[in-house]
Amino acid sequence: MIDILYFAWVRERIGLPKERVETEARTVGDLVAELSAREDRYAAAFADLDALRVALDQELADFDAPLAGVREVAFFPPMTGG
Amino acid sequence: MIDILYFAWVRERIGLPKERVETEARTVGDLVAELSAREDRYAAAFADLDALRVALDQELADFDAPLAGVREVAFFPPMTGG
Amino acid sequence: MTVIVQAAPFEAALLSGAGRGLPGVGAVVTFIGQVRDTEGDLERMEIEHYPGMTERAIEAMLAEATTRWDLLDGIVIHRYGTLLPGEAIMGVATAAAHRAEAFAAADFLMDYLKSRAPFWKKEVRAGRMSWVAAKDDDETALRRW
Amino acid sequence: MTVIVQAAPFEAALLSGAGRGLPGVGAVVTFIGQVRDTEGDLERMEIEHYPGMTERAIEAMLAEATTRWDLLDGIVIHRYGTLLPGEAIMGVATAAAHRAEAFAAADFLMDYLKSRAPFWKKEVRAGRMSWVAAKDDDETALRRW
Repeated sequence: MIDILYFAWVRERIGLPKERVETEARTVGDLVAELSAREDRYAAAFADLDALRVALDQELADFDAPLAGVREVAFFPPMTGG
Repeated sequence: MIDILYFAWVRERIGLPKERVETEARTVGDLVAELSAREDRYAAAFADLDALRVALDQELADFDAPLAGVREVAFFPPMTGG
Repeated sequence: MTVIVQAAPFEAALLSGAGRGLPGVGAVVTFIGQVRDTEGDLERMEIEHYPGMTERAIEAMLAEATTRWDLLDGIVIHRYGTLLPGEAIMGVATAAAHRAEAFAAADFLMDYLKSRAPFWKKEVRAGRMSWVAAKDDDETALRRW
Repeated sequence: MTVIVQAAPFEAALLSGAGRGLPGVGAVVTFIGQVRDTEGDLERMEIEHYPGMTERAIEAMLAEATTRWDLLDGIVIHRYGTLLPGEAIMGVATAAAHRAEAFAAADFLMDYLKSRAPFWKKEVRAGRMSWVAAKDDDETALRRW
């Protein structure tokens, strides 16, 4: 089981801030493909990966990073702090 | 008549903060020569002009600047503000 | 070193107190970023963040800045939630022996907060909401360091 | 724009208030320089200045910074007289639309205050007085601008 968090317009597009999923995905990319196949709102949110960032257990990561041992995945647009 | 002000170690070396002098000096350099000729303490203070700065009517100037119309001359070491 | 992430407004005095009482401090730089209303139609700003990751990310930046510029103290405050025009969004303070270090560290922290701290800004203008887009410049700025 | 030259201590709040109430302000940078006692033997610092020229020189720097970086507000406070270790010597605040301008203007003002504002510092250590020498670096720093 893995927790998936969504922020900003990713959260709005998918329609929820957080969900727990059962997945066999080996990498972030695999997980994205799995979610996108589920429903249009996921496909829409993940349509342009260049516009997205991902964090694994609260550390920024790449889309080809492995998910082994990861408990929390977060998807969000580029940050606009400061 | 011209007011001459001294600051920091120039003031200490010459022994006074301010004096009013009658002078025919055409440039700052001339004035320095005139003062240096007066007494040792002036000669000591003006020994190394590279270590000195001059302001004419409260604006930084060069040692070859003309004194015509100037009412206040100030001699001091490089500034250490901030 | 202090990291504060809160919804409530903060006092600027919290920042200017950086390094207080430490004898080696010769320079304290503070930065405050506030909500601008350039077009005259901004109703409010809504800031979302990623609790947990936010604090971790900022702590990592502060640790990095501390090492690189020998900071004697560093403070980062960042708000989330609803902010009105003129309100302070965030603040940074750096205390070091010398000016150059304090300035560089504050500048570095700001660059990193802009694009490595998980905050997202949304603007509400005339009742319409829109997410603030990240600037390419923000990403380029990181390459300075 | 505000220039304050005084013997008395000042409140940091005076600086962080730069640009308050101006809707275009997005960034406020403050700098405070304070007396350091690195060797542990500094009794006090004595700062002499040139009344009249000091204010003129600082006003000219602020005017220059305002033009070059589109400052919306700028404040310079500089003390003279006797200062103890840990006390604030001077402060600068700049308010601008954007961060880069506020940072650059504050940095510029500091460089100019160091070698173009008529202040002279004297240190008293173990009862012995010595004038602080200007650094070649300070002069070099001006060429950045």
